[in-house]
Amino acid sequence: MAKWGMTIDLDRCTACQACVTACQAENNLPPTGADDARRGRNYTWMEMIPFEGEGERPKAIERLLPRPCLHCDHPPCVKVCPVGATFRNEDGIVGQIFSRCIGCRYCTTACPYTARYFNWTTPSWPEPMGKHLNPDVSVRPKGVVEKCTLCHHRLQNARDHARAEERAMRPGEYSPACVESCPTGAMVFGDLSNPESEVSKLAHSRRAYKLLEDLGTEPKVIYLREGD
Amino acid sequence: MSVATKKPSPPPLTEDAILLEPILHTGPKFYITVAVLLSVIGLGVYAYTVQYREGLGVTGLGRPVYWGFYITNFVFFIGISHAGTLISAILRIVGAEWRRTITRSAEVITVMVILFGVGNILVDLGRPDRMLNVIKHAKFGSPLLWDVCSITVYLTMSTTYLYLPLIPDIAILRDHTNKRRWFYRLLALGWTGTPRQHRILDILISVMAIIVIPVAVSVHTVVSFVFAMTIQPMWHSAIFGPYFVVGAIFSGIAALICAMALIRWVYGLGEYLKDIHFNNLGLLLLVMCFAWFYFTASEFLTTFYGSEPTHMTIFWLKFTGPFAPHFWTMVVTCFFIPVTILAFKRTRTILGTVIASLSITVGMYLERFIIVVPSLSQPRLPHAEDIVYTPTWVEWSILAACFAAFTLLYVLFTKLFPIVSIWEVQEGREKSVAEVTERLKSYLPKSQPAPARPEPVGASK
Amino acid sequence: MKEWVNLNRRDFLAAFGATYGVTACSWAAPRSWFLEYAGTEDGPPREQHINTLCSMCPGGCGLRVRLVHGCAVGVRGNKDHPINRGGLCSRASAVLQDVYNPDRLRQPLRCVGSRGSGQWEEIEWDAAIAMVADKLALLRGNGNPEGLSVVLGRGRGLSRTAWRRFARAYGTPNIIDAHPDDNLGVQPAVLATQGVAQRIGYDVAKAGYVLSFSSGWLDAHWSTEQSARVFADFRRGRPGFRPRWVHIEPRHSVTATKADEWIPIRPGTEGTLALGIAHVMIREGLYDRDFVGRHGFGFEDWTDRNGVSHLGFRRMVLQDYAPRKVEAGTGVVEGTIFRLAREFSSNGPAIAVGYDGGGCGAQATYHRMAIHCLNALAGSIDVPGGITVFQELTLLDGEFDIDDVATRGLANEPLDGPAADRRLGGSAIDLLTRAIKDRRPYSTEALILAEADPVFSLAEGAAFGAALSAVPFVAAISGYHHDSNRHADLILPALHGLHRWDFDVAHTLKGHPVVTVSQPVMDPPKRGRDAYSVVRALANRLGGKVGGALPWADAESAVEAVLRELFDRGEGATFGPANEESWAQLLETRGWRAPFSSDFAEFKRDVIAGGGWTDPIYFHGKWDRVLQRPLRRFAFSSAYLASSFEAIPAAGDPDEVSARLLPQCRAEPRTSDETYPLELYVYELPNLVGCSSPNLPWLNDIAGAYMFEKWRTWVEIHPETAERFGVTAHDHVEVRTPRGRLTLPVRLYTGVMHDVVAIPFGFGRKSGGRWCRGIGENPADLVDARTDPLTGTALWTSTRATLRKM
Amino acid sequence: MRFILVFVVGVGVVVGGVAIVYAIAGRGEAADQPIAFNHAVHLDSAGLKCNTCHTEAATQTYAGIPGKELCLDCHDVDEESDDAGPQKEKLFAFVDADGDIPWQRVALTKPDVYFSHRRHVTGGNLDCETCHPAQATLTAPPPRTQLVMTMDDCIACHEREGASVDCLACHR
Repeated sequence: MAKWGMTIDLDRCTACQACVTACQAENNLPPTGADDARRGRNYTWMEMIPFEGEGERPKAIERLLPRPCLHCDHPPCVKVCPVGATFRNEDGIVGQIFSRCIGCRYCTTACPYTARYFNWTTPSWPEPMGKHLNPDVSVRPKGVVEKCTLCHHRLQNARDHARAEERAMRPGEYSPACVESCPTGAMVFGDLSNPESEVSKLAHSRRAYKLLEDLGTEPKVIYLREGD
Repeated sequence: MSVATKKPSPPPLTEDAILLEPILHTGPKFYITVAVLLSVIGLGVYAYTVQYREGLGVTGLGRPVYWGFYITNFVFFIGISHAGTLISAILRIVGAEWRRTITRSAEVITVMVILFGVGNILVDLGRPDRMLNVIKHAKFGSPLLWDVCSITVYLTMSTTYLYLPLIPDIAILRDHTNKRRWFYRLLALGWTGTPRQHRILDILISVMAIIVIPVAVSVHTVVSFVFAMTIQPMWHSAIFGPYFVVGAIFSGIAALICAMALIRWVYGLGEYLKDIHFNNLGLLLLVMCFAWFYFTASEFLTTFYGSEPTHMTIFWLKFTGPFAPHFWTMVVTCFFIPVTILAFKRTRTILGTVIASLSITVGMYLERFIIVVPSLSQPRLPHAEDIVYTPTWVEWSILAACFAAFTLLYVLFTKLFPIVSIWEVQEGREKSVAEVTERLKSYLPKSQPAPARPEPVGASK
Repeated sequence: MKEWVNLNRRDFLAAFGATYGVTACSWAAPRSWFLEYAGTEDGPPREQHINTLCSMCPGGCGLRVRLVHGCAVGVRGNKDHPINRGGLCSRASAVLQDVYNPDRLRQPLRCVGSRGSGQWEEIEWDAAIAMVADKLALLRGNGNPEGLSVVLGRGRGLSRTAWRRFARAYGTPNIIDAHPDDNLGVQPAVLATQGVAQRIGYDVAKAGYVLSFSSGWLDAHWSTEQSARVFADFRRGRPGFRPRWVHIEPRHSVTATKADEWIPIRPGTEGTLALGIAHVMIREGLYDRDFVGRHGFGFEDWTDRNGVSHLGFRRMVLQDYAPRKVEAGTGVVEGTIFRLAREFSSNGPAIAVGYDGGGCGAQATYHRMAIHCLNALAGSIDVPGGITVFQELTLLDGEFDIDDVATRGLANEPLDGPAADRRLGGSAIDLLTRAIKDRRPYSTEALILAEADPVFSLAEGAAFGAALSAVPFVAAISGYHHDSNRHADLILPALHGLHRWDFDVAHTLKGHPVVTVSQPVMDPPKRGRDAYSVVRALANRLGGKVGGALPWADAESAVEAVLRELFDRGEGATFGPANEESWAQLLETRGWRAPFSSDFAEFKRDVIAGGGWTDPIYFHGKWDRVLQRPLRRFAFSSAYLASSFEAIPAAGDPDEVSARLLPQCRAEPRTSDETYPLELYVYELPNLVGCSSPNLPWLNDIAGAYMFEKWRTWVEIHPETAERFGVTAHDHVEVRTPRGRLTLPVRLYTGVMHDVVAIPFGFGRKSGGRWCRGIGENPADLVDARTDPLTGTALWTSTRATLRKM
Repeated sequence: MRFILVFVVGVGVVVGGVAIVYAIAGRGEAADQPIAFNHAVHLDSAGLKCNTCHTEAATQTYAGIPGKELCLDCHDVDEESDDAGPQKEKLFAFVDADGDIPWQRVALTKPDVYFSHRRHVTGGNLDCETCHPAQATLTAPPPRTQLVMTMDDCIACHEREGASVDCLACHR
């Protein structure tokens, strides 16, 4: 089975946040306003996180880090779900079944990356904004936890195409919206289990590091630090 | 009720009649109390309907503070619930005779308060309509499911444990009062007080008392696991289990003292709930006070000494940051105030213990709060600082309603059943004095006539 | 169960063409819970992908819109588009929020009650156009066509062309750009030095060293998408080689974060530093003698036709810009200046990027010239990895007859200043304010705001608003309510880019022209009209020769005319995959042309289907094109300015006179001003820069993410400066300048210079849609703008300020 | 004894109540079809195939509900109007009227399930009967909407056929 993952090259990334809105558009994330944002109720499955560097500026190294769900191989969120609404599937994608979730928010508190989101209210799109909703992706009802699915629907579409043409899936045929929109090519997506793939070469390069690696969550989103 | 009047009037209870007073007579004060409590509950119910309709957006929760008042309530109430069963079981097992008048009021707290503990979890769910998924799709790897199991067992056991010693008293009610006879007859299970029945009851109570202790300990341990099993800073701690249990017993005793004082005052039971009870419980509280402080201190010292950055962030949030007021209030109300009061015999009066207990109740609520919220408010990845959790009116109303509903259920219980165990008091009077004398004697070296002094052998020589 | 049924949800689903019936469900759940899903009756139906133009900013990217059931439900980048190569920026993804925005205007609105009251009444299009046309006909009838001013805003391609042609036929010289800096950037400096009216590009991807002077390369570039992509190529495009980027700005911006080094500098003194660097380069002989010798002018002292000797660049720089002096003015230490100069000259190709960002970086043209001179000193003009000059491409620019009224009208000098004098091209909307207010040289009787919101975006927006209220008739074309059209008599709703035919000319940073075709991917709203049809309807109503200005029946035919012009050029190609670099070079040397369609129908079909047309060849070393009038040399001492100042006065100190032709960037040492001890630095928020719509929740939500800020305007203060004022985190302060005061929340930020307060520009609209009205404050209210003498535009970076804790 | 009796009755009432609620909630919505279409007649007597009318099953996520033009491919208004039964009359009425026949969808999946006909028909090579076993024998439309399959049915088949049982395959 493929093990989908991505690398994010911080040397290429310019923190333009294109991935953030691309994700929002692809995955039907509802618009939020000033009040929602101040209460921590905006939805950004892909989020740009500024890390303040150590030491004094101008010497301090600062990082602007795009953070999707990291799809850990040992996901702390999956362990704690009491109903199995979140799970790690055979492709290594950490999925969320919105129709089973009871909204206890245990996974949200267990995730060390704060990469999970809760629908505090019924998401709404003032008329006619709802027209842009992507029919491949459900709109999550209120009261459930939602998260990045690595655009799993795109994986399925790619598989369908491959099957229809009776061939194997080609590299690059499936990539999430964030990766596809990235202007700089900072994000490389692919099969980490295939040593020949670009992503797995990058993931094993000298610059590769994992976010909060010491927690042992084994994320499949791997960052490449700046510099040589 | 007209049917009941035709029946021959039962013989009034001569001794301990005051214990049946609340059941037999209801004054306007009762109705006023109930009305007040009901209106508070009504507010809470309304708040919940709003939340149910609109979603949890009506609370002050947000990302990253996903848990707030409701989870705090849950931990707090489950903690309080240790008042009853655990204390009463321990006292029973060690045969503390002074327990006889207080066990009932303690056990009632347990049963009533667990309901609110569980209830708060349900209130906290985003999708209460799917709560049965916990059974349908149970994943036993989740500490929350451990909670579900242990709390269910605990609730069942404590209810049984409350009910068993209640049976003889129900029989007394059935025999000596006119009210709701069908009800008491049903619940008395044909108790007539034969020696065989007494023997069976004694065995059952003893067995339950023994079983309920590990269950109670497990419950709060498991509650702590909900936090400790995650890798979040200042949650992921091995002493959380015992720490929570100690805190639970601590707050439980405090709640018990408050309840007892209230009953004593409202129903004039000064003869039954005496200074000595408060004094003894006060001492127990004092011990728990130190135990709690010990755990708190070791928890924070370990964190501080290890000074892992992520943990220290939370540490400073509590010590000097936005949660400092909560933290220091907690330290004062949970330790300094009660110790000052309870350490001295002169202040360990009824009033003194009640003040100490109220202070502890507040302090322990804060303790639960600063366990739950600060760890969430500064997650490992940097986060906007200005997202502060402030509970909304919905959460406050539901909290108030929980307290009100608890009080109401407690009051209603006292209106249906004697809050002081009549038969145990009677039994104490009839048998225990002799028994205790006997038992006491068994502890002590036998008083024998002084052996004849041996002749100083050498003297003759 | 009625109360469980969420009516809004139902409406939404109906709009989506969906009703999932209630299903037999294992849980006894109310059906509305299931209706919350965005399922459709038929499941995901047939889909199409259509290439078109992104209208969200002036970048000119190609979109590939995904349509399902005729509704745009997703956008991707056009992979073959030379500008974005499949990438998208945050604004492009938010285009769906723009096209389906609930606050979009859909019907012409007439102001009822007094102007500015904000009370509107819907009217029909014909009535609305008649209203404007009658007003304009009257004006023209009186022989005062110059009484009309048209302010152009975010509209691109066709609407811009239409207005220009209309204005010419109507007879007004007053067609004024509301965002000159969006589109000019560094251009006035290029005009002054290279004599080129085209914009320039920076071939950053191949550069070895970049010095960016408050340029906002990654914060506020005119094409976020391209600037990001070439930055990534610059960084990692050449394995084994790590180039260096040094960013100089008063504030630690995103560009600073991504740069190798950040050097804080006093606001408004960047040119001084550039000349300091030039000083070291010249003194140490580190400059490109070959380029300067062969193509430079005015480097050494020179003698004019009259035999008067003039001050040269070299002497001026050596005299006045010793690093020690520069340190006093800029706050950049002497040693750093030496180091920068040596690094810059020894790591070629090196580029000095100045002011190609957004409006708030707008700087005195002399400073821009100073920075651009560094490029000449490094010999980076028109070399790979250096400066490119965009290849000119004018479309729909054909001549047409105008009548006498128009000829007379056009003879008037424009309200934003005489065209020949003191301006280095473009328009200067800041000067329009005073002209309207003073009614000098003539009064403005009617004004049209074509998708422009100067009241919000100008440094002196409030004054412009006041001037607007003095104009007897104001009409606005606008997608939303905004601060400027509050002063209008009439608002005509603008049609969204995804609903209309349009085209756009943009350039890659390597200088290739790119024409992107915009086509209606969806049926336009019932009552929607595109800008071209509106202008044409106006022209036709006015009749006569004005009606002939726009000969194409509708926008589609106008686009066809564009394609015809492109076809007739016989050059370039439709979009295709990116060429291999070496292949492209081969094409350039051999002069080979990309495959070209044989007949127009095929060409048209290919261009529309593929998204557009481009000419992928750029020839370096065509000095005729790169260095133009009047000397065909790189003018360190601007001969262009000399001709523009008409004649250099013979009298006076010749050095002082000729110094006006040289970049003068003398920065006064920081003075201690008791009343206003601080300097104000206004910067643009990435993601909001140049965006055609302010009412997009996704963008407003992420605009402040770099500072963990949300939906408000804040003020950044260095912690030590804050301490002096007794200000701590989470306080609110009143920022006061000679122009105004604002109360703002404080962000302590070590990434801003001492004694500088930085305020982001982007929020603070007083009217508009639900996601922008009343959000934050507009720092323009604080700006005490000076005017750049060479361009007439307002300078944002000259304001002194003070703080008071609230 | 009485206690037990009361207990049993109480439990009975609760269980019964829940069962009734479930039954009501789970029975589907009334589906009043505009024409009482007879599947059996069309398939058996007329010899049509499912995909004669449900044309999109092989290529789209949905099977497609036929419009009136498709009916008119076989039915001739002029020829048949003399001996038209009540259902045919309804059809002809629709033919004359504006708009299409407002067929109601009766075979449903749960709305949180993403089901693709193409994926099953083309990709999985399944016959229509696999999931709609009784459809061909229906002489009148079902009066209520039906849940065609439960998750257990789907999973059973997926396991049997070696298809993905990843939750994300159907739920999203």
